[in-house]
Amino acid sequence: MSLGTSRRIVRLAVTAFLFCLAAASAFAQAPAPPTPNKGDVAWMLTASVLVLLMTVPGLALFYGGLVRTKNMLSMLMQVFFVVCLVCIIWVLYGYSLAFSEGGSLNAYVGGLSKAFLAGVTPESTAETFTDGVVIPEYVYICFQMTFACITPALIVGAMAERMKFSALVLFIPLWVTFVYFPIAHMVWYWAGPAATVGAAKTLAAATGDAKTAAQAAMDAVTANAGLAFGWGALDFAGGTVVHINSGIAGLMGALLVGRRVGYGKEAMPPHSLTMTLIGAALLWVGWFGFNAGSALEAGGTAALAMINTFVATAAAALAWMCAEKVAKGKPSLLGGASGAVAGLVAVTPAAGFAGPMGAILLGIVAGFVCMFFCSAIKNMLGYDDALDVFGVHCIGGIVGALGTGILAAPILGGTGVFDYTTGKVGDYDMLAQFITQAKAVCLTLIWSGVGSFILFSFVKLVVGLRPGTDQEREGLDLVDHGERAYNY
Amino acid sequence: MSLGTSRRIVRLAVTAFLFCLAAASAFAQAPAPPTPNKGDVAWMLTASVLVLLMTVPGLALFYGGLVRTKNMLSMLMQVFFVVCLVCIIWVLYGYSLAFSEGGSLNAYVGGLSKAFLAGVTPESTAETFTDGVVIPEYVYICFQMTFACITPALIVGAMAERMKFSALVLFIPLWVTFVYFPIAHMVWYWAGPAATVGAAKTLAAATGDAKTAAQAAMDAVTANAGLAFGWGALDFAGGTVVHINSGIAGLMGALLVGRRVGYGKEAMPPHSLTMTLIGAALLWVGWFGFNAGSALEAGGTAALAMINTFVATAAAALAWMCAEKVAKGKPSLLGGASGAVAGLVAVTPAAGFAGPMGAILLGIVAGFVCMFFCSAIKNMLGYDDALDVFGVHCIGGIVGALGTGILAAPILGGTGVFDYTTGKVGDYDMLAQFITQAKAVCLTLIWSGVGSFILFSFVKLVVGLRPGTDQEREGLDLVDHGERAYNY
Amino acid sequence: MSLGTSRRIVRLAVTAFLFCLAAASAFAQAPAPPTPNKGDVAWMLTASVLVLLMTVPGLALFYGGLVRTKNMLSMLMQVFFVVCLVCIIWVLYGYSLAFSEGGSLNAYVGGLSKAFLAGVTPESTAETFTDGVVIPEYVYICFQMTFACITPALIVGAMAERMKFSALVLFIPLWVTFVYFPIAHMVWYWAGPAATVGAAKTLAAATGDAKTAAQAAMDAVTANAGLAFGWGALDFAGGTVVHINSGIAGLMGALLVGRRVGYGKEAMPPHSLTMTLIGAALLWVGWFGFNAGSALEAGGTAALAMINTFVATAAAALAWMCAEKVAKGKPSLLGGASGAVAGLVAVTPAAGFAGPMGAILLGIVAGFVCMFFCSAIKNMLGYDDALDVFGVHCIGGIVGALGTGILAAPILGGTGVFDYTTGKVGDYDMLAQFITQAKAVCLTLIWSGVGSFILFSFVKLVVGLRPGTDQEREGLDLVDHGERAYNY
Amino acid sequence: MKLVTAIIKPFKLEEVRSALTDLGLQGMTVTEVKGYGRQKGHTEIYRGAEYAVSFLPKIKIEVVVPEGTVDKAVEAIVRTARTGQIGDGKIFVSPIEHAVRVRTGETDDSAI
Amino acid sequence: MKLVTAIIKPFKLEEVRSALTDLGLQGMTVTEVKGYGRQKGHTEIYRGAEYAVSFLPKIKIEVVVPEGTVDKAVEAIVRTARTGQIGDGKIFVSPIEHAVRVRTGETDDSAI
Amino acid sequence: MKLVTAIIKPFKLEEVRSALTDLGLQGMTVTEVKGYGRQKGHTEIYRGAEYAVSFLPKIKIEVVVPEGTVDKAVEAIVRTARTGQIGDGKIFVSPIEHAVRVRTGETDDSAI
Ligand SMILES: Nc1ncnc2c1ncn2[C@@H]1O[C@H](COP(=O)(O)OP(=O)(O)O)[C@@H](O)[C@H]1O
Ligand SMILES: Nc1ncnc2c1ncn2[C@@H]1O[C@H](COP(=O)(O)OP(=O)(O)O)[C@@H](O)[C@H]1O
Ligand SMILES: Nc1ncnc2c1ncn2[C@@H]1O[C@H](COP(=O)(O)OP(=O)(O)O)[C@@H](O)[C@H]1O
Repeated sequence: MSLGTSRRIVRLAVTAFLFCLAAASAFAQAPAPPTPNKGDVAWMLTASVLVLLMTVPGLALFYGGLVRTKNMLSMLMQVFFVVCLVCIIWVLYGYSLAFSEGGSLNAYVGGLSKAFLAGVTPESTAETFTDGVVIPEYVYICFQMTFACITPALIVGAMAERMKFSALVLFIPLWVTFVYFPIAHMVWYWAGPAATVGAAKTLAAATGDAKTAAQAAMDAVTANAGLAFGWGALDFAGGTVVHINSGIAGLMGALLVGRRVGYGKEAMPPHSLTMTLIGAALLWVGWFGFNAGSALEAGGTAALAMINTFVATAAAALAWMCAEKVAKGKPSLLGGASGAVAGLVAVTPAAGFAGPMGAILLGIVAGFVCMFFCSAIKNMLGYDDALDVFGVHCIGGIVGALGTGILAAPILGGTGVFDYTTGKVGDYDMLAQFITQAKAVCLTLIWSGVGSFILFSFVKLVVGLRPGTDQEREGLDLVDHGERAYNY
Repeated sequence: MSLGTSRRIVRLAVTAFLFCLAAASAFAQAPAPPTPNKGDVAWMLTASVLVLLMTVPGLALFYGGLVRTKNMLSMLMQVFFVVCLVCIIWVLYGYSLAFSEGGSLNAYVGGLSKAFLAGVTPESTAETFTDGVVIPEYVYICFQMTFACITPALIVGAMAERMKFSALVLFIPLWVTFVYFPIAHMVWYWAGPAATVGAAKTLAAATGDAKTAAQAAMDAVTANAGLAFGWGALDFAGGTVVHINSGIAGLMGALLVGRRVGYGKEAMPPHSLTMTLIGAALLWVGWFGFNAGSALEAGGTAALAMINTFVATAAAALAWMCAEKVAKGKPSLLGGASGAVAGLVAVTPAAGFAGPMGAILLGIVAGFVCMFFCSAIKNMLGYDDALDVFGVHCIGGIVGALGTGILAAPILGGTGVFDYTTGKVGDYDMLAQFITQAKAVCLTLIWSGVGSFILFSFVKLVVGLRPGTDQEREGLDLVDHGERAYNY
Repeated sequence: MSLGTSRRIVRLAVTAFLFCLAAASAFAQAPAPPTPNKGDVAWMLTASVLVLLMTVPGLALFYGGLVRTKNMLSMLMQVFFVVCLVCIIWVLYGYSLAFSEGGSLNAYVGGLSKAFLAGVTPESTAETFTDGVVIPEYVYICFQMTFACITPALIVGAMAERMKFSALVLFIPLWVTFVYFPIAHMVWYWAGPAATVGAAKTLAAATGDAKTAAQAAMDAVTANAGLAFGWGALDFAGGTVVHINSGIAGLMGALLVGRRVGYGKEAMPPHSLTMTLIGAALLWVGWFGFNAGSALEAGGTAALAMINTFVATAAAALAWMCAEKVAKGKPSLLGGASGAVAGLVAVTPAAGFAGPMGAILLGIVAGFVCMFFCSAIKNMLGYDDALDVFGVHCIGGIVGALGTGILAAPILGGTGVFDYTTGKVGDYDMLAQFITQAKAVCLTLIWSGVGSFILFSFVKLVVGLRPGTDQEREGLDLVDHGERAYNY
Repeated sequence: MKLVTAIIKPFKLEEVRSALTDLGLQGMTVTEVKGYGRQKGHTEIYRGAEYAVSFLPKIKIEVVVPEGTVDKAVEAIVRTARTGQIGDGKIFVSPIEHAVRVRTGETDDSAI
Repeated sequence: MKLVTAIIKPFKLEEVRSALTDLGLQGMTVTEVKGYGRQKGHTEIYRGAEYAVSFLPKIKIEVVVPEGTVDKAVEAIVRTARTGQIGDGKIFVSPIEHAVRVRTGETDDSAI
Repeated sequence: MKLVTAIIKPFKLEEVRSALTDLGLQGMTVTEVKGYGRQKGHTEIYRGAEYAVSFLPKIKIEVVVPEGTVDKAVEAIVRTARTGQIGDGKIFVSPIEHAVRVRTGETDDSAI
């Protein structure tokens, strides 16, 4: 029983005593600041660890298994390096840019008030989505850090087997600074439940002139949010911020770096589907931290997010396998794994909003669409998105973002949207929500697409994007890192 | 501090006030429905994730490493596919068949009242084993889902390297429907603590005619349970439901599909004991979710289950290695890993009942028995249970189930059995319990053995169980999935 | 809400009632013994699992990937075997020797009062670092067990590829008994918060003659601690106990077993850096259980330990890569992974004391120092510490232990040291603390260095340390275990 | 002496080996190779990419035998390696002018 | 018959193979080998240890051809395998006295 | 020209290679092979299954040398590859009729 709780109980007992002497509500008196519930802390600590697991080794292996032996280490290295680098950038200024009040630029990006985690102590807390429920701010920072780490790591798959390490070293800091942090701020930053509820209460209570003042306060609170959040876009765990964002950036990278030497002529089979399966499985496992952790509490919503993350993934994997069976005669493990990832991507924004049956539907659609995109359409367009970052993460992310607008509807078993001003789930306007979702998708596609294009071009100019043909043939492991992955 | 808790405290304060005016017990008044403790939620979310980790990649790698390279993917694929398929079946009707009231068939299987998770919301809760303690139903569904996924996945190891994928696709849905769900219901379904305790209280309080009515009510509650549960069989985390069940099914499969081409003539060494070790380790890691999670609460019983899962596993691994050292001159890694799994299997039903010293003993016995069975006896009988699913899971499960009857005895450091009607641990009759355990074992062996035999035969008739000899020689990876695991 | 909690509330309500009749403080009355908060239990269960994950498969793969194919299994086997063996020893007498009162030897080692976990039940609790906060003792035993398992497992890397399995079988039990358990006791054993706070309170309240008695009691409590703990040495999660300890032991082993055949002449490249990366990543993932779990609670301190474990690791990995880039022209994956481990080692003692910025600094220093040591100095000295156990764990551990003395300073963003007698963080004397840290380091170096040297020499005498040259050439997998890791 | 080189199906190795040892041939060297020939390969599909694989795993056995034993050896291999299906493989015989046993320095027939 | 042995750069295999099949050669055997020669290798560094690796991955193609086809085969390989840079490889021609097709027992030219 | 084929113990490769380069031989091709011979193998046990493994890992070195260098090459290999224990391996010499350097088209002695 946490100290906080016991303190409350003491206070309460005395209170009860006062009751009897003068029956005055002790609870009208200013309440102590909320303290974290250790159950929430336990879950969020675990969730943060799971998201790291999902990136290294998860994503690293999923990608690594898909490249040729000679580029295995470069793949592992790129993912691992991105994670390390972004961890540091995050605590230096990333967290602040994403999650602090941004003054005049607040609609687009945060400020530097929390740079170097200024003012954060083991006692400081961050609000969850429930008024009065908080978690230690350090936990919140860790959890969000893992998101900032995996997003750029997803990009590298698109330029796999042919992008110089030095180019990556230059690109990543630029990209997170100008693309990721702003988008995270635009989609996720808001004033928080306490302020919202408080302002709403005051407004409700206010009368006469006070009303206008209260209304102004209310508007100020509502205005204190990122652009997309302000629109009311729903993104439970990062469909836009993480997947559409990295997917479109990957496409830009693939186009600017160009095709691999021998692409289309030489066979480039995955060097180890075993590693890819391990990676896919760890992605699934870790994704529960990603999705269920995004509830920020250990409660019913986390549970909903978890079951959705189970069934949507399973459904998408089965869908992809079926599609393969029909289209190519045989269901493949790579197909199953790809489908699972597509399902995970699609359910990400919907995890806490859709019902299980809705999630299954979403998974099936994502499985089919991505499978079709990665085989038919991609070959048609002929660009070399080596590991289908665009086809799975961007396309799957779009399916998920739009699908969320539909499946969040209570009539479809969704949760609807909680209205903090009224304190209950509001009426659900599917069309309006769908349009809002579409707007958020476009915002992300444009900001990240244009931003990434500019940054890749800049890097190409400064250090160049790819090695010489002979070096590329020799493999990035030896050329960039002077090692070989296997010496059997 | 969860909202639920604060609500309680408010209620309490008011209560205390009423006390003073009219000293009547506020607690006699209908209490609010129990709300989950976030600590329990946090642990059960984690436990569910751990059981998935134990299946994919855990089990997939443990099995995959043991087959030849040409069948690696088929092994991974079969486990992965089973997990995905059963996830979906579980939410469609599996959960309902296993854990809802089954009307006239209630002793054997549940009903369809919860098909499609009808009526389940993020707010709905499921009871734990403690009166008044609940967890979100979605968490309970997820946790039990992972059990339903791993059990059929265990079976595939017996027919490894020679069973057609199409046969599996047909077999799995049938098997979970007619074998797993019923057995889970028979062993685990009951009315729950609240009803039991409530009925017991009323009975105790009742006088005169009321007594007979109360007695009837009590009997009704006790009767509302699966067959084996009604007998009083102890199975903490699924020794019968999961391991004996899959083990005997595997044997039937191995017999009906027949031996691998070249079995006994050609060498069939494991293609990667590294993968097998990774798998075994992840099985151990994930099994803590499986066993300690089966306490459904984050408390002392979970802790007991955890330490037992540590020591029984370690003891069994050491026992197997010693046996090898003596019998074959060298302790092997595969022996150690196999021993660990045998220990995990054996401790599964005993985890929350035996004491640590008892668990060590159980592990040692399981290690020796399974080692002896997998080398001596199996070779004697000459059937081709490719990955020793029967020898480890069924034999180990039986050792565990019977051992539980002995080691649960308080005199042997066990916890004894909690009697909800009296509210305390009852006297322990070892012989009676041992017999009950034996009955449960037989029930499982017969139901699953016969059922699996029928289903495999049916599948053999409809699509056939195995590919042609040449195809089998070429390997299932290419034949069934058109891929190769490695392209070094 | 735990039963404990509800019980409290009932008691409280009644109390409140009594209040009204006779306003006497119910809280002056003896409080019930504290019961665990389920949030803490949930986190500590998870943390224990994470530390196992970090050892098997984590450490096993990190080490295994670095050896040649022919010794892969022996590496995996040695780590796995050590874990199993120590699990058993721990519950038999290890826990007791490390964490029970040791009578006259109490400064150096515990007693046997808890051998066979005598008296431990699912209800027994162990204190955390907060007065009145407890966790189930079984959880505490499991958590500490995982530490006892990984420490000797770390040693085997130093003698990799050339130490007989039989030698290890003899060495490990001796080493944990005479080196690990005593050092754990010396560094971590103390009377606990309750006793300390209690004694302090009494002392404060006492007057006249009572004062002397109270003072005596206070002194007794303070005296009831391990040697290094008594000095006031800070070691949050085991920098001295685990890393310096195993590192110096590894060096002794490497010296006594001698160099590998062909060392310096034949190429001995890692057989699979892929496995090494998986291992390193799982070490990182599991280390959060190791460090954040060492807070023993799910709260702000655990959160601090977590973020420090993120950034110090990332910083050290980047530092090592940079150093390589400068010194050898190319940053390597092995360098990054080695750096990450060095950072994890260094932050271990500091995790709960330093601030994030301090942790970054610590990581950078550890990365550079260890990189320099493992390449330049080691080659200079010419001993064959096969997997750099000394260079990374001992050197990194020393950097961390000393660094903790500096970075714990509040002026450097550290937490300072909590003074239980005054109930708040005391003034921080950096120099004094630094010296204390240095003393603890020396104590560990000497005790473990001398002890390990003696034990290795003894084993060499009794069974010999290494196989014949031909056997070593054939590889330990076949010679010791009769298996091969891969049969592609 | 002659070098008899046989390319066979992998799972036939054990049979062929014992047949050769039965002829009193005490040594041979084996290599994993990939073979291209009449035997058709297979197609592999990885997401969007399809590859026609025409090289199949084969085993190459090289055994140096005294003049006299060549025919017996060839016959033994043909007998044991044959399945009657396309892809059974080939046997090639080529001249060896000189042989040395490293350990002893013995040469020619006494070296093999 | 002659055995034409070509050591080439791995990524050239496909081109060479089709060139040979265009000549009507219906079979060949391929082996992954490591080559040492004028082409310089590379250095690998693992923590403190540095290794100079002088052996490079190459592909060895062995094709047995009728006398008449030798020159055409050699010419085809040279044409397709050449990149003009050090390490392109070598071609060796050696005699084959006898050939057998395991499946049918056919011998010599009709066996290949 | 002659093809000198040596089958040796893997860990001897480096020594043999440098001995050959010391003779001015600028190239060679190496293959990982499995050898069967007098040298006894080992037994592997996997749970219930025991396998006697009679093939041991060996290295095959192929070097084409001008007539004149054959004996020196053979002598150098024998000297460096010998450990005096069973399994040291064999050396075989066979004729090469023609050689071509792919890069330049140079032929015969000037090609190697
Ligand atoms: N001309 C050749 N030179 C070298 N190896 C050959 C030649 N022809 C066939 N082979 C080898 O023999 C194997 C079997 O030949 P293939 O034509 O497939 O079947 P079959 O031997 O029954 O005619 C091929 O995979 C290849 O390794
Ligand atoms: N004397 C030789 N005997 C056998 N193989 C050789 C010989 N010389 C070269 N090779 C093979 O040919 C390959 C290419 O030779 P190298 O000297 O590197 O380039 P180039 O062929 O352009 O002169 C080498 O890697 C080796 O495998
Ligand atoms: N007749 C042979 N033809 C081809 N290779 C052979 C022959 N005899 C032996 N070898 C090769 O030489 C290696 C060593 O031969 P072995 O009889 O084991 O020892 P030793 O060479 O000392 O007599 C074998 O492993 C095999 O690879």
